[in-house]
Amino acid sequence: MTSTITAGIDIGSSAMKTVVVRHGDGAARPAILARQVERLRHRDVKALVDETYDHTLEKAGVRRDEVAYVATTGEGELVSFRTGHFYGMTAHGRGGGELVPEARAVLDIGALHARAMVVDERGRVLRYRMTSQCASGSGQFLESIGRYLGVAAEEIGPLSLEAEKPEKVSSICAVLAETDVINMVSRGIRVKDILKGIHLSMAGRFVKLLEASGAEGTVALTGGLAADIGLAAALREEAARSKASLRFVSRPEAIYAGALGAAIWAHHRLKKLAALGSEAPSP
Amino acid sequence: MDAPVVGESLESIVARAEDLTRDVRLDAVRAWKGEHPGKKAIGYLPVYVPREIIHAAGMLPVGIMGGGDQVEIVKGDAYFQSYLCHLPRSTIELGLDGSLDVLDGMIFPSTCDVIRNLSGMWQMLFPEKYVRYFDVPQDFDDRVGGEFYERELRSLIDDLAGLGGGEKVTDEALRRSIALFNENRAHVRAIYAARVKTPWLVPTSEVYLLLRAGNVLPVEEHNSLLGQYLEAARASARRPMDLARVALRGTFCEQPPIDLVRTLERAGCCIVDDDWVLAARWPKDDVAVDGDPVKSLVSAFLHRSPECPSVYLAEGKKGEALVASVKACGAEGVIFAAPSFCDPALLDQPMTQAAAKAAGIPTSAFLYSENTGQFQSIREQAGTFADSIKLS
Amino acid sequence: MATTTTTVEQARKDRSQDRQKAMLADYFHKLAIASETGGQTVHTFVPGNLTELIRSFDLLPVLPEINALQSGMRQKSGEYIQRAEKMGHSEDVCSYVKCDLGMLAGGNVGLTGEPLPRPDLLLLSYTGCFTFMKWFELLREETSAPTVMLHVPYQADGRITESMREYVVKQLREKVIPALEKLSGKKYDEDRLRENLSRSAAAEDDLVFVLESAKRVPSPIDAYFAAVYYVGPIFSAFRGTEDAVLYYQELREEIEDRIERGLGPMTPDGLLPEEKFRLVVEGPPNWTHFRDFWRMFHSEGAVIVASTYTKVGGVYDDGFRHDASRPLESLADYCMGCYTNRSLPARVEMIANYVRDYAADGFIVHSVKSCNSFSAGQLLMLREIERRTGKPGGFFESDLVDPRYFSPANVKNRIESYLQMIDQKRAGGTSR
Amino acid sequence: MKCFVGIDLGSTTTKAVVLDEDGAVLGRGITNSRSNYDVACAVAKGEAFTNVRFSLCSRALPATTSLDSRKRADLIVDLERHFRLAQHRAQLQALRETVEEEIASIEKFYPHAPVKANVAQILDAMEAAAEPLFARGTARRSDFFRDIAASQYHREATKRACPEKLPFEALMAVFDKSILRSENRELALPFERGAGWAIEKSLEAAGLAGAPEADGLREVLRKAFAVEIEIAESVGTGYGRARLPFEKRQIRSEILCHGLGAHRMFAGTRTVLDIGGQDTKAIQVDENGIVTSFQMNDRCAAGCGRYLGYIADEMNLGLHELGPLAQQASRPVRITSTCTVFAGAEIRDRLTLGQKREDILAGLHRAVILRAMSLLARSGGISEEFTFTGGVAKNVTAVAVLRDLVQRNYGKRTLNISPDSIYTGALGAALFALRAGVKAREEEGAAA
Repeated sequence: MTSTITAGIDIGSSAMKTVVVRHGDGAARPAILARQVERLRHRDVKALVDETYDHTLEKAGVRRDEVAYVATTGEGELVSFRTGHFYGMTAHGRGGGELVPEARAVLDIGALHARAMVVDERGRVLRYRMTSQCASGSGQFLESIGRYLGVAAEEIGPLSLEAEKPEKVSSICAVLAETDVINMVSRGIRVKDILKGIHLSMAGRFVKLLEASGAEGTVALTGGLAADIGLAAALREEAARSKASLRFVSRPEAIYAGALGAAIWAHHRLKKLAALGSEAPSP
Repeated sequence: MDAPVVGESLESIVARAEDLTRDVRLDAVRAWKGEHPGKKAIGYLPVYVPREIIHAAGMLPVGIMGGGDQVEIVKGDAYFQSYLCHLPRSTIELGLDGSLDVLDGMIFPSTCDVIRNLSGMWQMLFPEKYVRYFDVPQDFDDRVGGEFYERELRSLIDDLAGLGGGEKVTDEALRRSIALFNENRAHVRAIYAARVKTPWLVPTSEVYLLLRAGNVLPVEEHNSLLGQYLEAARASARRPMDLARVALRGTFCEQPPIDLVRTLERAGCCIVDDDWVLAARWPKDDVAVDGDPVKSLVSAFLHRSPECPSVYLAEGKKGEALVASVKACGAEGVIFAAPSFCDPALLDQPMTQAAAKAAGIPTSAFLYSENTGQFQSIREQAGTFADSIKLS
Repeated sequence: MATTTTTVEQARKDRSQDRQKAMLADYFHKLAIASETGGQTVHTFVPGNLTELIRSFDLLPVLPEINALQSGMRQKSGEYIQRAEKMGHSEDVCSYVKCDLGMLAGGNVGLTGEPLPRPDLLLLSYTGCFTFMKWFELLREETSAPTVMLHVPYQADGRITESMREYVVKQLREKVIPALEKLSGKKYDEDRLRENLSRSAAAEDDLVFVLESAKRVPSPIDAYFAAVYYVGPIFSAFRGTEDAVLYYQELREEIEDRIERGLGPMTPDGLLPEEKFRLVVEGPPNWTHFRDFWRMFHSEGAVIVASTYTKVGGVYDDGFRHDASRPLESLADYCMGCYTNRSLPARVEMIANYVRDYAADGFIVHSVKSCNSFSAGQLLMLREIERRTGKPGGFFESDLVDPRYFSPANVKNRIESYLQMIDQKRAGGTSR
Repeated sequence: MKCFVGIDLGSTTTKAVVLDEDGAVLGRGITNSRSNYDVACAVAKGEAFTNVRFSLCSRALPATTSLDSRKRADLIVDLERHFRLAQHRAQLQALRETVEEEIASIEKFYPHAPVKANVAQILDAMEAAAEPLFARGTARRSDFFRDIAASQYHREATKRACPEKLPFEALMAVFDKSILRSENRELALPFERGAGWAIEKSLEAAGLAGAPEADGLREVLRKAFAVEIEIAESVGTGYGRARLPFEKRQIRSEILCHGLGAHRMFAGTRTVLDIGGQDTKAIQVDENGIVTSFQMNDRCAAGCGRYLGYIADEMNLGLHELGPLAQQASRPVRITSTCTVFAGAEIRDRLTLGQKREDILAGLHRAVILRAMSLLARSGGISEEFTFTGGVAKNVTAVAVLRDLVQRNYGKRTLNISPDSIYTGALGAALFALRAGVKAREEEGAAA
């Protein structure tokens, strides 16, 4: 049986994710052969892209020339060898739908933006809402606060779960919010309560986004913060508080959703192009 | 049949339109005054301004729509808090740096609280200039709002005559002017019709520039520019493209930067209907040239103005007009692009959006300001919107 | 000693306050049971409200602005606004509107805990603020209540022209009155209107006395924070009623008594011991942190001696009174005379005069994000007034009822700096 | 000796200035702010007193005739850099100890990665890099241990990291977790390992170790370090002033302090611009340094000093390096958004559009100054003379843009910038402290 291999590369503002996918023909679900995430944090992205791509192919046991289509999303321009590009929400909607088939809504929580999408059964975006231009309550904000509090990214979730009296951050501007947090510490508020407070105010915004976009039922979490169990808990609390019928599901692959979605749309495009009699420009 | 003889090349026409759009320092107006010694030029802000009357007074009506993305705000921000829209700060900037000195007066129509207050600021900052806050009625009854509006128009006529360099507007002169602006609106309607039928021949970004050019051009010249453009565009060899057809709303006052319009096109959206440069596009059809011309203008305003967030909707539901025009132009979706902090546009949005939703029309929304320089997230949103329409 | 005066003071003060409380409680109850008692309500706005006319048809005025600000004081607005934003409203727009719509969506429960009635008529008296128009368009979509527009022209050149007056009166005659007749099933009775108007004038006289008492040094009242309560009845549903007349008589007596005993203003923390600063304030207060905001001033001994916010529901200290002899004309003039319907030069003039007439040490512009009608141009006003009066102006930003836009630390920092500046200026010499 | 202390607790740095009884500046100290305000306060004060010691040293030296002025200056420079080196090593040691306590909590997330071994090597590398860092005439990227350590560590971590086997974020997590705690530790730097050691080293460096006058010098220097310093009065200001361990009467608004401080530095000052970490202030003062009007940025901190901090961080540059780099711009880009948190995204966005780093930087600097210009206009414009204070006043590009815009909008103006401009607020506070002290003494006098 013939199969097609595509790659998806999602370059966000704080990390790049790469997946290599095999698509069987017919109904068979696409299979992830290998995946890799790398934090950018001041590293030379262009170099990192090549290094990581090759490393991922190696893990997948695939040669560059076996990949039929390299699809990018996010800052795709940084990938010199890309075949085509898909817009962020198009990719995340598809990826989220793939990871959580019963989901009709996707919440992508990236470093700078959160996007709430309502998708159809094919993971096509029907409606969406994006956070506004001020970045407080963004993943970036949480990351730098974590750094400020001397808490490693991995610890944020577990710590937040232990909170007893969460302290909410009122400030709208992320910079001032940071100062609020510093003040809290100096007032002796415990780190876990601060983190939970930030999680809650973020979750509040996100639930608002989801409701505004008309999302209902199962919501697939995607993006870098999907794995943050503290945020997930806060989302459930906030959803309950505003009586929203939302169920949040986060898969371990959630952070790859954008890359995965791109890789899957890539397969879709390949079939289209084949039908048109033309073929994809070889990567 | 033979291709029509094209006067100027499409490129040069569009290039000229872009220059005129970017002419925020009003060089074109200075040139016009040079050629017409002693004549006066009157600036006006969006939306409902009777350009016919200014023209009939022998003056040049000049559309002032802020400084776009070209004016660096140094003093303007000193007059406006960060939570106010951008158009007034760039307008003040241009006023303070002398760019608007060429204007002999400014008309501030009652579009919103910000433009209303701007008229008072202008009175304080430029005491030597003619400043007119032009109240338009929110009562659309000929005997009530109509009579008030007629008195407003006639007092404007007197003001202009009093300015010197202007002539007391005669009915004859006003009829001539009305005819010229009827022609202008006819050209615009023709271009929009062509856009609906063959969008690829008349790209959104070009039409936008052509309309903006009218802000600083005498109507006679603008008419011929529009005529030439449509002819040249029709004759062009542009090939059809697979784009999502969308209608754009929210741009009735603070205008989007041209790069934003191009971003939307690049992201796969073809804008077949919009509400920008509205001052040049109301009333929706010809103003009667027979009878009392002032009364004709009155009834045209009362009954034939396009719906826009700054006029009260006397009856019917908000958004019906939107749905109707979406159907008329065959748009597949609506993008609500409101200027940040624009109360009228943003407060209208939930109503019009609901109407669209009820009619099964997909919608998308984002904020911009006239000097937006970062299009990344707008591109993402517009692109996703286009994708979702095309993949359906 | 001080404590006893304070308690005595409390006792005296409470009379007018209790009356106002009772008036409100009674009225909101009336509204709550309106549907059963067959009472009909007319929703309208504070600036340019036509209470005398509405009441002459035995209809009940409802003022969404008042509900919004009370939601703010009751710490409910945050939740309401969030709800409205979920319904698709932008973070950028007026928080009064969002607060009201959010409240409506959440069962429309008013300050007494009883539900407010849905509107039988939306009287869109559109004075000094375009957002009012949007507000009722939105309410109309929500409630599909009949709507009547009263377009009030703007005093762009600082005066009311005959054309403007004619336009408003004509709308009253041909649009508003017929709508009220239709709703109430009663004929328009001009004599009843005249009676209401003369009661208004009486109350207005006493209100002006109270506000102008702040010209005394030290001032017996706070003409902003406390005066917000003083103007309550006359700004809301009570203008032209007997209750209002009595309330203002009583209030006037209390103030006269304070003057006699040389007492300063009352604050939530008791009698103000010493008047250190006299200030004029432009702009509405913040409602979500109203008391903290007040405390930031009175804890430093700062007294507000005049304010423009207490003129949004009508300017009376320039001599205007509702006039029974020309009922509709004086209603028209009232509508067009409200503070936010005046041009910026006129507003500058007014504040500069306050600074002079009330012997103020300076003035403060409290600029709220929500209200463009107030805020657009305030920075130019600030400079113009500084230039004219030579007194320092302070500029603080927050919002009406959106708690997210009031950062106490921030505002306190500015107020402190501002007062320390005035203080240092007065102490001038001490620095070398 | 009696002295008067002013402390300016800002959102990014904390500054201290020490005055003697005649109001002469004895010493200045600065440190990066941290969540523990008392520590920040103590460190800044400590730095200032160290600085006092060095000035006492140089005052004391002339007593020994054998050294000419240049030699004396060199000796003080050597003394100071050796002392800094000793300090730096102590801080590295503190970091090492903290890492040992924290590393387990990170390692457990990366069971198969040799985190501990590599972190140890990284720290060794940093240790090795310490001496050259403080060699004569080397320019340091920052004066703060946190910044120096962060960039060294990041460089080493990037070298060592490789996908799967040794995740980059694992190494960084260890640093993030340890640096702040180590900063807040009491530094164990006894005289013998600190000042004492520095004195010996500087004598060696000056080739005087064995010389006959060595003992005399030792004596003088050790005495200077031993002088008893008594704080007669202190005043606090700055963002965190409310949290300073002071009573209300000892606290002044930063507006007043910057006004007075600027007046002290340049008596002709009438307009002051201060660009601080999270707020920008435009202040008008009279001939006595009394504030007559002021404006501060609204509740959004866009375009404040912190903005440049984020940008430096984003581009992995030192704050000091931004200005010079931007100076090389050929065609500055126009930047409209000054939202700090989005700055990073905007930079990446523009870099991918192929715009040059220096051109973007120039645009960012211009955006910051433009916001300041509007505040200045709000506060009543720019009068003769004009003084620019705060950390950003050290940035050559910011200053150049400011000069240009001032010239074009207000005409010819004298622009004052003190090399110590960052201490303006603290200086103002110290002057208030001095006044309070004087007043107190007068009252005592009156009482007696």
